[in-house]
Amino acid sequence: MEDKVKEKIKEIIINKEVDGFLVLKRYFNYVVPYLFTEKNLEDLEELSLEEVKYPLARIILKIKKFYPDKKFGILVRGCDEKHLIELNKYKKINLKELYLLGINCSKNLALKCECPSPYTKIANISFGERVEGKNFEVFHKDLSFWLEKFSRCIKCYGCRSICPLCFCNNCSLEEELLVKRGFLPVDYPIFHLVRAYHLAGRCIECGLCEETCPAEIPLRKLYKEINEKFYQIFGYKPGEDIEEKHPLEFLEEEVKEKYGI
Amino acid sequence: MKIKERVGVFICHCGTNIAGKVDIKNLIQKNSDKENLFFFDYPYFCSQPGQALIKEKINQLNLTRIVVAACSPSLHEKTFHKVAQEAGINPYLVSCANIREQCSWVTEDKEEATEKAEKIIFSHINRVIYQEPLFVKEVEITPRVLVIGGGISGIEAALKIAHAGKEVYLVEKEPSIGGHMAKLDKTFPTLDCASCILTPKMVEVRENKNIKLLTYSEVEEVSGFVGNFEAKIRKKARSVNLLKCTGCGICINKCPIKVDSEFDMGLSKRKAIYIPFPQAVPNAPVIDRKNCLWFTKNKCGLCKKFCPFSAIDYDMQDEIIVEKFGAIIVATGFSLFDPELIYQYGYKRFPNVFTSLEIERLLSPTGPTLGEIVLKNGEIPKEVAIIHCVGSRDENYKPYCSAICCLYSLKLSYLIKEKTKANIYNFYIDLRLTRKGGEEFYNRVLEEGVEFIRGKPANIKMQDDKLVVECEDTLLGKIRRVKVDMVILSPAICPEKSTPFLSRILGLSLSQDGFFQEKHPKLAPASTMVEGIYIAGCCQGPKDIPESVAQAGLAAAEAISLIDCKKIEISPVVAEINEDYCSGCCICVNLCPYNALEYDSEKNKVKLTQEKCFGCGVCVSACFAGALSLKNYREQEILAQIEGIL
Amino acid sequence: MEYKLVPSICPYCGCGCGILMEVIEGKLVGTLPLKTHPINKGKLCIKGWSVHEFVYSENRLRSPMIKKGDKLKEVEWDEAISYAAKRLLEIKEKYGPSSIALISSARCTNEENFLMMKLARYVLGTNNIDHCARLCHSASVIGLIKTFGSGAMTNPIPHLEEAKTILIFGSNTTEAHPIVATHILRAKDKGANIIVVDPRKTHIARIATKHLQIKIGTDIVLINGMMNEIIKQGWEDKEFINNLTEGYEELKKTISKYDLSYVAKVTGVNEKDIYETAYLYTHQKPSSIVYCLGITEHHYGTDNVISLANLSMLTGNVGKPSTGVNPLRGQNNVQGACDMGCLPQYLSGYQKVSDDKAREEFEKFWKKNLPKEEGLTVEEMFTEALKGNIKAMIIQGENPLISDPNISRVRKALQNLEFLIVLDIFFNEMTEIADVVFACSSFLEKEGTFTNTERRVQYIPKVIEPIANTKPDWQVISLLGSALGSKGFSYDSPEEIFNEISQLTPIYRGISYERLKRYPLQWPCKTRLDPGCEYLHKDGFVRGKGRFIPIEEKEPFEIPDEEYPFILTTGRVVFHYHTATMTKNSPTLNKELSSVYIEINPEDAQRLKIEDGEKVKVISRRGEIEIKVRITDNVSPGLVYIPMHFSESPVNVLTSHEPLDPQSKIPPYKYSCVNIKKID
Amino acid sequence: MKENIKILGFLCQWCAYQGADLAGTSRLIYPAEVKLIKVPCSGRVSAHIIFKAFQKGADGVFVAGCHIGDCHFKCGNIIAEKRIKVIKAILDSLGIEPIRLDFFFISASEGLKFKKVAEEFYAQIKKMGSLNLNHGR
Repeated sequence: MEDKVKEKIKEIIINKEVDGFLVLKRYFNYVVPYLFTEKNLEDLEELSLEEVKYPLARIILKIKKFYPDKKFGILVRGCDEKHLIELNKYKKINLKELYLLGINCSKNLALKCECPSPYTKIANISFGERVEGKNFEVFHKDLSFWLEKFSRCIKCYGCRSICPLCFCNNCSLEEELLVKRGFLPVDYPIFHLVRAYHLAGRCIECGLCEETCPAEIPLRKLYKEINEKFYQIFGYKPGEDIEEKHPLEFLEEEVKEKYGI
Repeated sequence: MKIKERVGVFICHCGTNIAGKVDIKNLIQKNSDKENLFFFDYPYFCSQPGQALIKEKINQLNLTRIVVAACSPSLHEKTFHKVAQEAGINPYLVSCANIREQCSWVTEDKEEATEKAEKIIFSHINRVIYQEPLFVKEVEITPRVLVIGGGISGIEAALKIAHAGKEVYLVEKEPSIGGHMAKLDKTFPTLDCASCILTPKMVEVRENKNIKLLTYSEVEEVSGFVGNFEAKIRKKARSVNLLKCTGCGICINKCPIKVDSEFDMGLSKRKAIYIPFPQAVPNAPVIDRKNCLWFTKNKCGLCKKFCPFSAIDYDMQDEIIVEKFGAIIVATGFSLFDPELIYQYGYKRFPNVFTSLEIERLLSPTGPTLGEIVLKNGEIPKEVAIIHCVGSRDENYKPYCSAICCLYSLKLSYLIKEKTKANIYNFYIDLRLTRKGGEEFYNRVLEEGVEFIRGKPANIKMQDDKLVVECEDTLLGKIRRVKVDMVILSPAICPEKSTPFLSRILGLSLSQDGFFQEKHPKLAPASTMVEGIYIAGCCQGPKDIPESVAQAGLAAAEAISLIDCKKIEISPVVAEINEDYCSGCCICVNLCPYNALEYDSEKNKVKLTQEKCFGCGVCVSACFAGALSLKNYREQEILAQIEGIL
Repeated sequence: MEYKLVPSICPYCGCGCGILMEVIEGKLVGTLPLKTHPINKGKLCIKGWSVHEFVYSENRLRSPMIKKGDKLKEVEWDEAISYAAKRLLEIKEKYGPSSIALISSARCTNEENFLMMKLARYVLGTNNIDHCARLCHSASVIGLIKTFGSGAMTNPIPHLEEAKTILIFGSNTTEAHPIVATHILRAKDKGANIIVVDPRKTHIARIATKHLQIKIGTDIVLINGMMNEIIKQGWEDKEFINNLTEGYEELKKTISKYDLSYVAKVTGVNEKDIYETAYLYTHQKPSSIVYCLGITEHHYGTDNVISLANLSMLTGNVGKPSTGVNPLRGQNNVQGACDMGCLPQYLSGYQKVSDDKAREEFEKFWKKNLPKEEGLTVEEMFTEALKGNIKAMIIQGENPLISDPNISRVRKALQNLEFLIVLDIFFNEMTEIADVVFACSSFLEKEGTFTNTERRVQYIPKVIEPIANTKPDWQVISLLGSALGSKGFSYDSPEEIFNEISQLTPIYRGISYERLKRYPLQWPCKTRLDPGCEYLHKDGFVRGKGRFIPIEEKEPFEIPDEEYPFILTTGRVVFHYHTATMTKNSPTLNKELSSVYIEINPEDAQRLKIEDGEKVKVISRRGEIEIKVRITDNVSPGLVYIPMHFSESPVNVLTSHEPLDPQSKIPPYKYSCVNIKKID
Repeated sequence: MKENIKILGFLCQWCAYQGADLAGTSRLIYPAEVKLIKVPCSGRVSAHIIFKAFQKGADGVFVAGCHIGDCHFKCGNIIAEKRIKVIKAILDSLGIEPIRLDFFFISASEGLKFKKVAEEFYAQIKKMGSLNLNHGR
């Protein structure tokens, strides 16, 4: 499959469909995200589809900021695509200007990530056969479990720094009266409650935050449970469809009608 | 906690209302050692000496923040703001702690009340430290009023404003002003002729130089805020030059096309070029471009050929007028409920089922039958049934009572009885004759022999070309079938078709039944939630002509008083945006009920028009990045208040 | 258009986490964790996430400078180098080689530390070279060499996950070594017992399963008490003791008098907890000991370390997976600096200077005789400088005016020098008083290797070009070496230096760039095929038999009295790193915590009528500072704590430089008596 | 106070706050543990504010706004009610009883209803006992 992907990317770059392609590349013993352009096409040999998770949506956002008028392609798995769909809703990125090269995840990656949909839906092209994801049942824990976990937080802001959906220019977690600064343990559970609220109905459960948390707090499981409840209340799932809007971010038509908005 | 500001805390005894339960002396003594915190108490701080004491302490100890612990802020917040201002402190550096209605009056135990009062006071001390000085902003007011709708309400309002010497734009969708009242024959209960009392006012509108009359025109867009509205008005092409036309009517009778006349409710015909009704103001024809041969098939052109004053101009285009206004009065009237929706009543199925407005046209001397009440086949009816509450007080259609049908049904009964001597049966649920002189009119009609049957007709059938009205007479307790020649339906008064569109462009909210929502049903019936926009007439709800005129007068008064104060103070408690924090995600834009936020695509930021903001704070609590904050209710102020109170 | 992510190693603490530097058009724009690195597996602390922030700070040194009059003037490289060489040669002629002292930087690469050692011994002919390990884990190096034969961390960090019991002595792990704490927390999630012995209720103490809030400085009594209890209960690993250790009998005799009630009285820890800890340590195996400066920074630091070694040998908890005695080294390359021989008594690879056979190897290779007698340690350098015996110093990437005890003494010593060369990347207190300042490039602007706390040698690539007119340290030292007339400094890449290191250092012999680029290696790694050594003392101790050294309880050098009633201890905070030269210039970190504070117990604060956030005066026999108060129950009554990072009120004005630990010459940072006064 | 349960209420200044004042003028007693904070509209109460209340020791928090349809700012209460639902879902996921947070519609004329709401809410929370989120911190 890797060769087919290499061919495709080379072809797209050569006939100038995109100026740069963000994929994973081997760097000695590690696999890291890398931007292929026509200048470094020879590195394509080092392209790798190893199943390591990096916040590709966040990286493409940063690249776009430096090269606003350039067109880019990006390797997406199910979760990256969902990130981009959400980011499109907030005008952070325009999916039409992005070439999505989909890679469907393998069975064991799907199981490792407990992913319900380990495949891409709206990618321009996708490789690898689709594996049916499993909907893992939500694990509910009581308050003392969570307080013990939150008490370990060393305030590294990693959960915020790695999440592609955390795009604010100023973070309310740094508001002194909300979360005291310069203290360990962090004011809990307010630090984690605030972030849980920001992600309610937005988090696509990719698990990047859980993997980067030095205190081993099972954040993804918490956000999954919240999303589950969110779906029961509003019947809305994030990362599914560009047109759908988050229930807390608009007024229903009949409300607008009634109040002349 | 180290406090940098010098905070003065003034605890009011309020006689025994507070001091009775809250041990103020011990509370002050307990906190006397705190740095930069000065406690004072007095029996009545709202009194003159009380206020003087505050001012004196402010100057003496050069305090920078004030907390007044007394009654509810809704009573004396303004008073204490004024006190601070006079003592040289920005009024918004004062915080009122409610330790009466929400503490001493609602707590039994003294000790609990004191402890609760202390917590409330300290929560306000925390809050006041974070409060920032705010300054009232003043906005110039454009001395011009826009009146939408040229019915009796619109006319009345426009005249009152014009007499006060202010410039008025009166915009009417139809070719002539006059509205529904122009269609009526007589008005109850005095039976004086509608056009006799309306036409002089219409002429006055045309003559008054302060009124700019825009007929056959519609308002398309309104932006801006109180005192500074900007309206875009589309003046549809009349194809007749008003200055040249003398109203001689040659073009009308030359025109070969005949179509149903809307003014006569389709009961008569009118030409493609027509004057809606004789007393129309402006008294000039208009070309109905949908039916005129020149515009549909590029043929004919007779009217232009025969017009002695060459007033016809086919290539006249719609004209867009953009103008600034200080206030807007909406007087768009109402629309009648379509009885066809109630299948059983057979409107349009049976020939001789009329609506009351159609009968008004029949009664009118300028109407299709020049005042004669005749059936469709020309005969004079002998038996006439008038059915009240068609669509009104009916949860399938309109739950509310349309207020005027009972009285005008009596009027119709009287007039028809007088003209045709027919037997008149009124089918009613309750007779609501609340208007002045209503009861006497009812007795007069009874004397005339009009019969009143208490029961809502179930349905109307056709039996050998007679109409049979079936209903259960609730007084006699049995089903009655009354054979009549003619049935008159009194349809419900419904919101005008353009109401939803206007509410959208003006930002007005609608009440449950679809009419414009007044600011307060009793105290501000002509104002709306939007500053500077007023409503009059049936667009606010069913009412008769005297009520509409009264409301129009009130709306005019409001508009005049708004314009007369030249400048208006904008409340400083509005949102503000921090450009660097905003990342352009637009969560706030779709939540603002006043469209005060828009997305600016080049800067990828959100732009806030502070004048449109009412300070509800919905956007502030939706913004994760803290880019939006609401003055006087900033996140830090509330968070600090929570810290103090728990 | 160019965007790349270059793997590197975090320059801050000793965990040696893998990071990815985001580079757009040759300019650093961000930092991401390296998901597949063996130690941090995609996790980073707040400092790790903001590594890119200090690089372009405007306080960076941009070009070499020479002090003219009392102002530093920017000059070209060759002028600065030749001036420095001329002055050094003059001083060497006039006062002899032993009048010059060098302090290398534990934050620079192995290659640069090796060159500093070579400059001292091969060019200047002096053994006066030391570095900041002296102030943190020199006690561990000496203590563990005496007992085990090797002074480094015995087991790797990932082993902590499988341990059933972890004793944490004097380590604020979640703040000083956050990613080590991650592995400890993983062990806790698997049901391990985490027992923290610390006078302060640190963050790790709050989330551990048990916290022994011991009176400060009484660790030896506690450990002897535990050992005595273990022997009494017969829980000791007899078979391990007989086969692999010596000196057990004297130990048994010495500790016999430490019965539980006595130990409880001295340490303030109740008997049940001591018994339980001893029980868990011996029964819930494998058990591991993790410790940090709370053990070493006392004037009997080495004895503390030896007691820990005794405890581990007594119970056979060493030389096996997930066991051992694990000092958490502070700096990213302090282990490497020690390995490279920047110690007065050791050549590289812990070969003693006085051991002729080892020294001849170096002399044969360098074709020059090297000085035999041991050189001066950091504290001795300042004492000698005060006396006028040390005339010139070369200080690389170190800020003694913040990090060394009794700062006023250090300032006088440095001013007493005739000539001071400072190599650094930032303007700080040292560059103000230096005669020659060499502007060096940061770790992202040069290639090299770091060795983290668990002996793992890791390669770092050159991510961006040196900023402005800076040069990598190894080029600066090479230029200086050549300017001083030596021919042994013509390297044109760090790899060449590393090859020389591996030839001269037996424990690095098998390591090369080519291998390191593929994966990190843990020394000792004797040959090209040697996969490196995951944990030490697998089959027997390095010195042959593990040696029990009985340790008696020690007295503090000053007792709290009316004049100085409080005991002050110092330590780290997660948001800043050491003298905060880099972290103060990183906006995210500085925003989190920008000013220093003193932690006072609520009862003490009430007694002294001090409010939270108020400024107070703190006085010790060495000096006084003004500092903001933070009232917290982290400290017990009578104990106060000030973090070390802040220059506006440096805690080390208060700490004492003497008495030094006789064996490792480490100053007693963790203990000094102070008084606190309100400012009216 | 007794086993001091702490309740914090956020009242919209146009309806609920006036209702509370009316309860005051009609001397309707309710537990002193119920403390109130004025906000311009129930829509101004952000999740941060509610979490801060819980963090600072509130055992029960309620937000009171105008009835649907007569919100002074048109639809502030509609948005507020949706937010409260989301916050309750989050509290529930953390094992905090969601009924510790509630939303009430109280108009300016419903003084008696305010007293009942305050009493019943207090009783309900008292039955559950205090939350002590930051035990000893």
